[in-house]
Amino acid sequence: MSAAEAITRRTTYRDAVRDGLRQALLRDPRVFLMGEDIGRYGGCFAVTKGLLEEFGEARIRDTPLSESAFVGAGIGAALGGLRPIVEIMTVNFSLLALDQILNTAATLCHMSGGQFPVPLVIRMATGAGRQVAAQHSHSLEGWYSHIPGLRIAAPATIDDAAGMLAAALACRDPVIIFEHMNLYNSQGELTAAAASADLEHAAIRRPGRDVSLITYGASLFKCLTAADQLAMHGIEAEVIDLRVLRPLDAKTVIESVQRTRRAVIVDEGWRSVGIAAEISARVMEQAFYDLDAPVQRVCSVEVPVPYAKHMEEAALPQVAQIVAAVASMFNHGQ
Amino acid sequence: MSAAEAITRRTTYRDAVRDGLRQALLRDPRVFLMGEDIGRYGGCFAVTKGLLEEFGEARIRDTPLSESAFVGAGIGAALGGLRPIVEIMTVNFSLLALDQILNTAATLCHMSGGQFPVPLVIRMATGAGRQVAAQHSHSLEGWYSHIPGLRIAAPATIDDAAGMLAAALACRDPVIIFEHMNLYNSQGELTAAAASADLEHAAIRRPGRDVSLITYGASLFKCLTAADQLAMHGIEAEVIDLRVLRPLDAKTVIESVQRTRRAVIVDEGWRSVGIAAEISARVMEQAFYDLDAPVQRVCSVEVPVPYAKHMEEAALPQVAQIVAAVASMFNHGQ
Amino acid sequence: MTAMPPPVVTREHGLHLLSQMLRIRCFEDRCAELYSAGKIRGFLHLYNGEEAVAVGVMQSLQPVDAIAGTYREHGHALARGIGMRTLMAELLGKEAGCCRGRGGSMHIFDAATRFYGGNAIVGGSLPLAIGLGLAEKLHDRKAIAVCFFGEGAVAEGEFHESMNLAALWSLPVLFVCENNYYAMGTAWARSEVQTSLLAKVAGYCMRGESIDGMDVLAVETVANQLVRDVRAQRTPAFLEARTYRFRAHSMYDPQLYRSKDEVKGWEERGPLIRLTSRLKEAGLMTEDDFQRLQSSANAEVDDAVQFAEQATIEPVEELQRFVYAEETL
Amino acid sequence: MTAMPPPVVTREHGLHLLSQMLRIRCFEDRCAELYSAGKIRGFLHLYNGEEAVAVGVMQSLQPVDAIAGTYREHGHALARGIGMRTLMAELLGKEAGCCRGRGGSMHIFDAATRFYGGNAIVGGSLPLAIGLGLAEKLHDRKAIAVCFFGEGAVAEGEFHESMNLAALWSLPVLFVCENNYYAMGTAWARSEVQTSLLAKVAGYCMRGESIDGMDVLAVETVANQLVRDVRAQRTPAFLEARTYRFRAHSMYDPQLYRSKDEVKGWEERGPLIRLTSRLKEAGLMTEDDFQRLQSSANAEVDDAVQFAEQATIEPVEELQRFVYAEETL
Ligand SMILES: Cc1ncc(C[n+]2csc(CCOP(=O)(O)OP(=O)(O)O)c2C)c(N)n1
Ligand SMILES: Cc1ncc(C[n+]2csc(CCOP(=O)(O)OP(=O)(O)O)c2C)c(N)n1
Ligand SMILES: [Mg+2]
Ligand SMILES: [Mg+2]
Repeated sequence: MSAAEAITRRTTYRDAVRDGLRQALLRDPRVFLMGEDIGRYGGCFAVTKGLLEEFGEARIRDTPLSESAFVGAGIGAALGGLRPIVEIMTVNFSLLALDQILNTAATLCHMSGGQFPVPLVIRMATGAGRQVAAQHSHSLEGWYSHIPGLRIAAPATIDDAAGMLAAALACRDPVIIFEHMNLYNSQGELTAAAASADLEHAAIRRPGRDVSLITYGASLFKCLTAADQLAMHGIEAEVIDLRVLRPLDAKTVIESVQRTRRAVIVDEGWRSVGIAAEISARVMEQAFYDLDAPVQRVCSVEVPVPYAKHMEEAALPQVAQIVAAVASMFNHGQ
Repeated sequence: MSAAEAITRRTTYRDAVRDGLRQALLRDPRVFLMGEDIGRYGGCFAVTKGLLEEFGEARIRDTPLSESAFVGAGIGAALGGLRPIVEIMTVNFSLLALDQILNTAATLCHMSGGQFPVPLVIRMATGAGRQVAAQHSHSLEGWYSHIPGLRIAAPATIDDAAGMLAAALACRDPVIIFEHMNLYNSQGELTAAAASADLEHAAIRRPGRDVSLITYGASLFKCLTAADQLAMHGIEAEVIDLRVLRPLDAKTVIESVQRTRRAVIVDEGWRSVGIAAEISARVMEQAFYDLDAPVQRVCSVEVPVPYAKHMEEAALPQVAQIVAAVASMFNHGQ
Repeated sequence: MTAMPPPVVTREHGLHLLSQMLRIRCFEDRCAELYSAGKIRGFLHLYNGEEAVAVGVMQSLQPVDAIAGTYREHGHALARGIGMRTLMAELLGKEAGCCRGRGGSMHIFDAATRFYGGNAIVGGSLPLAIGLGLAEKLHDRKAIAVCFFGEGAVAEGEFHESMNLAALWSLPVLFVCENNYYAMGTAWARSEVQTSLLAKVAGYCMRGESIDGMDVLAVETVANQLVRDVRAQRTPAFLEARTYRFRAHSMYDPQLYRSKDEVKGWEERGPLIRLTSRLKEAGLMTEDDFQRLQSSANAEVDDAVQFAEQATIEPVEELQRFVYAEETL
Repeated sequence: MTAMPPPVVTREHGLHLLSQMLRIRCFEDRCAELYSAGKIRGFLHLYNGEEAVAVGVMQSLQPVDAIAGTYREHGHALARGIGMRTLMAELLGKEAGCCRGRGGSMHIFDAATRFYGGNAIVGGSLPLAIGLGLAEKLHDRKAIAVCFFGEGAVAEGEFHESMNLAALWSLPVLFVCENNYYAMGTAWARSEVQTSLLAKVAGYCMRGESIDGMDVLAVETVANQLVRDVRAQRTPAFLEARTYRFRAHSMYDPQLYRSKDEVKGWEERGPLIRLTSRLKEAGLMTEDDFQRLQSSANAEVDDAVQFAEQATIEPVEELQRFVYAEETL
């Protein structure tokens, strides 16, 4: 069933992503998948399970452990007229391919004077929270969004999980889609809206008048929970899902902050020099005179994420901290 | 002549860096240098010229083009009790070694529970302005400063060029020293202060009461020029040289902004999700109520840096923009 | 696999090797249980089936030697002499763990035994080993560095760069490739066109040997020669140990990529069965001996689990300790 | 170097090859002058001495084939048929340049001739060529991808990963290693322990040939066979061309790492001298012919310089164009 025809139905984020991939493969013969263990193994997170059987080895390509080469090969294949969807198993391994991503994929269109756009989609799992420790818990999507020439998407909802891929394939730029590991099992409704998922706009997931909670990815659900708790105290939080970290939809953010006059940014990435800093700076520049209180950030503590459960929890942003940050603004503001 | 004994003398940034390296090699037999073309060739920027002759092949080690392996070898050598100074020719090639830097060097001490600090120094040339185009003009030092566990230094002055290395070697953490390519030929006084260069503090390079210009590296000199021009219009700018981008000396920055009530951050890095955003966010959090105007950023335009001279100039922050940004604050504030 | 005359082994040494392998097997099986019980979390990669490699190689190493490995390193840690209690405490995320519970299964580190991990990036520890070897060389010490890695790492650029550096600079590094024929679900022949590792090694002019990694005596013998040469001649060497992992890649793996028969075939040639029957056939060990070793391994694991369960967790206030080193040099 | 009987060449084709090499030589020499005059800026890497490689290999390629190269790519661009005017305009940073003046010397790109650069990261274009080959394979087209790179790239991990992928997936890619024996100041033997490239290539089960890269006829002959096979059999191949750069690495290089005598020795065996005397000795070319080619090359360069000097620069308002592609798919 294509996203376009979808009648609302309950599904998981994992299946929604798979559905998006299937549709893309069915729709366009130039689309193929490439990555480690996406075929025989069925995908490290079982996202690509069954695709090898359906589409065959030519289009579902298991790669050796050679991140730099197969990401670079994705760039070349895109230049050669294909529409590669490259999976880097997790963001933690993407550093090995960063030269290809930054120095080639992001740069080629501009430096060739527009001759060579790179219509490449890269998917990676991201995030912490599964006790997989320092080298397997990175949240670098905000960091990646420093790089001009890339588009950075972070689907949080089922509709976006299913629909953003089509938007990524519809543009000719390198798009990186970050899927938070903890979302794969999440359930929700897949609706017709998936078909119109774009790579342009942030979404207001919960309207509110008192404070803007600005976030993306798995942290969206922490913010929604925090908003519920705040509502019990009479504070109505507006929750904004950025959806796309580059280019940033500053308009939606700024308009929200202008209405609510307060903002807290919630990001699982490390605090310093992250996307939360960027949003704070944008609000500074574009809505300073509208603010009733300084913008705050609730981010990961700046440590390599530890294994032990209590330590990992302490390292990551939690609902209680979001609530506390908001509460402190009202205390201060009054 | 060691930095400690130095009588003030005129020298170049290049010679100051070399002097720092020589002193380190003379002082500590565990120190050695490793990198591409640092020996026979004399260093891509002639920084290491003569060191091979003086210290021999064992300690001045030319490497093959294998950035990941020789940076990783630096980590291993540090663990094995040596004090490696690894040169990555320019930051543009460092992406190839980023996995080793982020996943190992920055992480090891914490994830081993303090057992394995990594006393490694990495030097790289950085920056644009020489018409070397998109792949050779990165300014990623602000971006690197996202990573916990690293110390990021950006010497702008002759004293820091000579002295920061000793501070880097005196700590047991991985330190990356970014040397702006355009500074190597710059001339200035090497003074006794070089011996007390630390990795802790920002420096006020020009005091002023009206606005804080916050910067580092080669942009320092643009800010000083801008400050001179502003002074002619009666605006006294305080110029802060961050010196160290991680950990950030927020105290010096915040205190300055509290005095001047206005701030402009000048950074040759791309604007979004850069160090300028971080400083703006810190000011937001810690000095919001002291501000007379929103903090502004003067950064590189978010494009791969083009080759043509006029286009390159347009991509990089220039003195006129700094002056204009400051001027606009006074217009608005009045 | 390769037919070689059974190396001479004394009863004492034979029992020692067997007990080392049994300890590992027993430890790993218990880990699997603790994982099902939710006491061990995160990723867990077990070493069942590959015990002969770590145990065989470690026999020739000295305390001064440095070791680097992968996320599948419990066996190496135990064979190296890291205490089972501190290891189990680490897996349970306790402060008494070798890394204070911060590393978990994939990040075992121990300064006392020069055990440098524990690396969850495939290929990531190879450059590290180069540097450890370089330190020995520049210090003019007699130690060597040993690096264990899976055959999956061979496709990574870091393998290539590290092999060249080690050979070019004549570093005392022993590369031990644990070829268990799969990298997650990717069979060796589906990841490399040249499946002879020794042919690859020739591209770096490095001495290499390939052995039956299910035969601990063979591993020990060949590793011993290589270690001796690396130590004496200060040049690197390469050892391929052909082996097999009996369990899933990690605890999440449905193993769609290999048949039960294939696994069974390897199990029948497993390192424990092999050594046990060899020692028995040679009259060096009785069934009683075997049972004694088995129970002693069990008891050690019991004790380690008990210790780990009772141990306390690191205070959360310490979260930011050790991001930077505490003393300066 | 290798002694092979002079391949048969017609007067017409011989003069064609010589004129192509002369155009490149003449272009490069003029670039050096323009650099001294401050008209070309940034990094400039000249191809003097290596002309036979690009010219020899390009003879067998078809317009549908895809090419990737390095920062030392003027020669390849010219031999591929990119107009000298647009090339020179690029070096002068003009909008009429093939990349609107944005790329400069290290980043020549041309969609019309499938010339994919122009890459300033050593080894960076190898994975790109793999992908270009993969596209031909999956599209089931008959084109091939050709990747030129210096021997310095061989130490990079990307070389290793790309060679394996090409062989494993049977991709129609020709790897052309321009072994000019130096990577900046690092001599080949000081960067690799295995200095036989063909021995390395064996590690990937790939067909390889090594030729005298100063002999354009030899390059052409061998490249022709390899290109034919890559095209027909859809498998990769490797060509080492032993050559030498006559000039500095880039314009900043004092060349402390090699002797004047060494340079002189290679110059005497240079590709232009070699082909010139061969054609003359075979009675296929007169001194007049040579002079005519020479002046025609000069005239073409004069014209290109004049064109470039008069060309306009891209309006600065366009700075942010093409960060993202202008149309969607
Ligand atoms: C650079 C990198 N890419 C991918 C992964 C995910 N991954 C973890 S283990 C593994 C397979 C490694 O196989 P091998 O090296 O043969 O070791 P084995 O697990 O068989 O011991 C993969 C792909 C990783 N950890 N690091
Ligand atoms: C990854 C990377 N590291 C370092 C450099 C700096 N660098 C530019 S050219 C060069 C030498 C390359 O030599 P080779 O590949 O033999 O090509 P040649 O210049 O001889 O044609 C180096 C080290 C670079 N451009 N990219
Ligand atoms: Mg394996
Ligand atoms: Mg070369």
